[in-house]
Amino acid sequence: MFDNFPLWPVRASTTAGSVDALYIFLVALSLFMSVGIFTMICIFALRYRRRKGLEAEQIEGSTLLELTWSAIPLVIFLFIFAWGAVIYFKERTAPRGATQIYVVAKQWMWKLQHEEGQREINELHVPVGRDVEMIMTSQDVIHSFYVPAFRIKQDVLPGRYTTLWFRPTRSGTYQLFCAEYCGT
Amino acid sequence: MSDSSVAVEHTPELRHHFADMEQQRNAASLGMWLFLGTEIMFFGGMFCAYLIYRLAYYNEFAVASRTLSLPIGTINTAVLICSSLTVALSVRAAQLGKQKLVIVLLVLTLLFGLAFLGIKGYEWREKFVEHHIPGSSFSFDEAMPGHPEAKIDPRHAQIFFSLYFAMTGMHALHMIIGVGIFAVLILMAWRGRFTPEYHTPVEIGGLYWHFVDIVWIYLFPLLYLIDRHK
Amino acid sequence: MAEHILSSKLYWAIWAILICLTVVTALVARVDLGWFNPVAALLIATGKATIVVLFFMHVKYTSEKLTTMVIVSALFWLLILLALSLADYSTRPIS
Amino acid sequence: MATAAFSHEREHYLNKEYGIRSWLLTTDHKRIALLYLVSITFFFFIGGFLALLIRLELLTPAGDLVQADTYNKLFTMHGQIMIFFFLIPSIPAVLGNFLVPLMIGAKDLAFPRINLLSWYLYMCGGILMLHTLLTGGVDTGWTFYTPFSTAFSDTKVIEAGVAIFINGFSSILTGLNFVVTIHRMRAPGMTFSRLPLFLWSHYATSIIFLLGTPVLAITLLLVVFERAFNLGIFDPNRGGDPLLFQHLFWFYSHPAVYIMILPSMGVVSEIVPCFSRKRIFGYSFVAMASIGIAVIGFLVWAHHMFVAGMSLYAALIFSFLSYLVAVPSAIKVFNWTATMYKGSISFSTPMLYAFGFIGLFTMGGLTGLFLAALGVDVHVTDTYFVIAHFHYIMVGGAVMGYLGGMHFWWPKISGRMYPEGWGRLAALIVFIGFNLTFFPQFILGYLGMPRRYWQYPPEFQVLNVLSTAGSTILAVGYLLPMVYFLWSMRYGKIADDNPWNATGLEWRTASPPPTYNFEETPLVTWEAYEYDKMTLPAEVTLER
Repeated sequence: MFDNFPLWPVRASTTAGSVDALYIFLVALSLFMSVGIFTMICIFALRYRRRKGLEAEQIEGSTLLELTWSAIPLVIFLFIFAWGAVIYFKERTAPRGATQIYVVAKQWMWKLQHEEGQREINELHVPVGRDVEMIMTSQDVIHSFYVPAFRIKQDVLPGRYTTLWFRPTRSGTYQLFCAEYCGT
Repeated sequence: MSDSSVAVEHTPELRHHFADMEQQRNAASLGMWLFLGTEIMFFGGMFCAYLIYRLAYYNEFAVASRTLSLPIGTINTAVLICSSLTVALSVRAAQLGKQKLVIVLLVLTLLFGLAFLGIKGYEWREKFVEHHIPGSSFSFDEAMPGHPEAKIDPRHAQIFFSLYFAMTGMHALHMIIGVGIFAVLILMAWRGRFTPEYHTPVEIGGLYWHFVDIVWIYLFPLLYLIDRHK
Repeated sequence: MAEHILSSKLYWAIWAILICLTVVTALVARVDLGWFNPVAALLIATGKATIVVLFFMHVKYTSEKLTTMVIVSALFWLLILLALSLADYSTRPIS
Repeated sequence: MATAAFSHEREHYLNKEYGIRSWLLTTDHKRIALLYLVSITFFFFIGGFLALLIRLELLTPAGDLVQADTYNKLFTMHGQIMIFFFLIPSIPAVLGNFLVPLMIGAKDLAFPRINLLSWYLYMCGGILMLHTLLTGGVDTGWTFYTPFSTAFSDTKVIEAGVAIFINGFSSILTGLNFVVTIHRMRAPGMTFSRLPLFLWSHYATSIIFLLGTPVLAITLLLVVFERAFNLGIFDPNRGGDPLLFQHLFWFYSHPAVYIMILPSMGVVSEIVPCFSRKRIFGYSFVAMASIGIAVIGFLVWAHHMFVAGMSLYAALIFSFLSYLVAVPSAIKVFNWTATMYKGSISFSTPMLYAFGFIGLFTMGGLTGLFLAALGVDVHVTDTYFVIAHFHYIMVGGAVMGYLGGMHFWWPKISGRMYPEGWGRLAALIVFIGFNLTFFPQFILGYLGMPRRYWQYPPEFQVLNVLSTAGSTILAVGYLLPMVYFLWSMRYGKIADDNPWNATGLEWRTASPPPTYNFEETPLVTWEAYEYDKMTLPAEVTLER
């Protein structure tokens, strides 16, 4: 059923799995929190709906409760922060010995050059199971190298180099997008 | 309510929505201070850019800075400080009700302000002559300090001059607005509008003027005094 | 009136200090003090600015905490802008 | 207090004077609020119309409705008009302007003429923006990213930049007026601890107006200078750093999100206690959460730049700080929910919008966690996930709050009641239309559809069709209130001074209020939201 209605793109790199894991955790957490809040609101709204003989009961607040519901989210948030940071750190540090590919972006073109010297335009062919590091720069405006199937993205800036790495795990043809707006 | 404020309530300067002069004065002064707070952030954006590029291109900034004239910069600082003095004294004169003195001091302030702008304009003209205005005609042919054979990157010096013009330009714009404000104040003083009870406009205008002075107090060392000893 | 009227002597004294500091900062810049040069320049500038705020702008004599709060928070926000921007630039690999 | 029977002849701010001059030269904060209401509504519908064109183009994968460059201008102008000319001024300039003096028992804002000036500045900026739109538009995206905006775009960047710059001063002056008014003009007895939460949130908003807007102003000015006078501050060809622009831009533009959402939170904090007949749960926590959001909101800006080429360590710092700002938002949601507990809840139109706000804001906030999580952000940033997220906050949150507030205070503003049945219907339509429009975009985003694309691979079409369908429903939902508000001005039931039996000071004067708001300066002797001391009239008690 989900073939025609996918919820996430193909997982085709080593990064993809770890990103999806955190994503699924976040979806579950969000579901839990929002369903919790929505249910509470619905229960209160129905249980205490305005009718004869039902007076509102005044409650000023509770410092203990406030502190609890500040502290628990904070702990959860810090956990998510740490998890996200670990993935990011791995995404941003290329492993040693990765094959290097030089990328020059310009308005509407990717020019890619392999270590061995072959050049490609707008298409990139890389072997499965090998670490690939992209060293990228732009000739004009800011571009962004984005392959959803690999769950990676990096802006490509004029005047300096940015890098990005990935390790494909599945053969196939995947979309490469420029995710930063670069004009018409 | 004290007796004095009952008397004050009849002054024509009290606007209808305030309870008394005290409230009106406090509102005006807080308003001006808040505005100066926003001005700090307005210049802050440029200070941030300055800080980043100065750290990145320190040598180029130093060489470019030395092409500015130190005597002119120092004199201009002194001119502004004098104008701040006359402003402070004019507020005092207004507090004491010395109406003529207020006018004299306000005019002096205005003249100091114009002198500052004149000197600034002379400096800008010099930059134009030396092709230190950013853009296609920009040229900057100086060597790295200590390495006569190595030229410094003119593009980075250009960033210094871009910031120089942006910062001094924005400051000059504030000076021009200040001159306008003081012209109005002189007119009001001429008509005898200020009394010991009501002189809020002089005070508020004065706060603005002092602030513009303070901005220059920072611009002077930041733009003129990089590595002057070499 | 709750206003505090300062003597004109005090204003002239402040003016003299400010002029002196201006000359001092220009002279100090001509002496090689290494990393201390920019620090000295900024310290003197801050000193001058503080004097202007306290005396010319009467902050020392207003009973209002609020004015001080406005100044402090504006400076604090400026610090946020500078510090967090630097957090990026000072840790970025040079390319 | 005047009774309803008298209110026909009674003089109030609307019938005191007639004629165009009495409006355009007014210094009455209530009239200026109405000037804003008219102009903001105008820009809202222009922005909305552009949004509908965008959605229509995205109905099919091919780029068939408009050209690529037209499409770029559409989303740019949609963003700029909606953000700078609708969302940012919406609640502060309309409801805030109207209510700040009323809620503290003042005759007017501290600087009435400056208040009028800020409306004129808004209009100058707005007309310039409109001129930009009609004579060719801008194609930089609302973010003006350099070097595209400074060196490559050949559209009217300078004009749009100047328009937003001028409009910025309007915001600054409004914020300044609010802070001074709240500090200096409170009626006797109205201490800070008795301030309605609407005012706390406007105080927090004003802090952002005052300390954030000038940074945007100077940044846009530098972009304008760079184009006009060849200054090279952001130009990578001269060693400038385009990321510096992004830092300065987001220093304002991230807190700007809180400019939009904080006033809405203030509105909800008024509505929920009133329609639950209860004191707000944890007054001081909700108040402090507003200030907390305003302050911490300034520490998180670079989470928009995780893939922009920023340093790894800075990314860690900003991600960490971003989670801190989520805590006060969570506190507020929990407190509103807790306020309903053991209340006496009515399902009037404003309350329906408040329900909608809490629900949509919760979802918007939770998806914010995804974007603050570094690893996930890399994948979803600059995709439709971000679009969906910020629309949940800015449209689901801010606009729901704005509409809720408009309904809540409409009796006070106009002296008439709106038709309750239509009100509830519109609230429902907006809620359904909104979710249908933007929920599919979360999925689209995770699937990898980048934002700002006018063509897209065919596998994304189903979700895009859903979204476009939703946007038409949403448009109906927004048109309805405008129609029945206008209708009610003539045919609506005459409103009581206090139709909801609410506790705020604004309800203790006539509807609509007289020009100087109160017959005599009120003396405040009660805390905010003392709903236990407020009895309900018989008709309200029997409702439902």
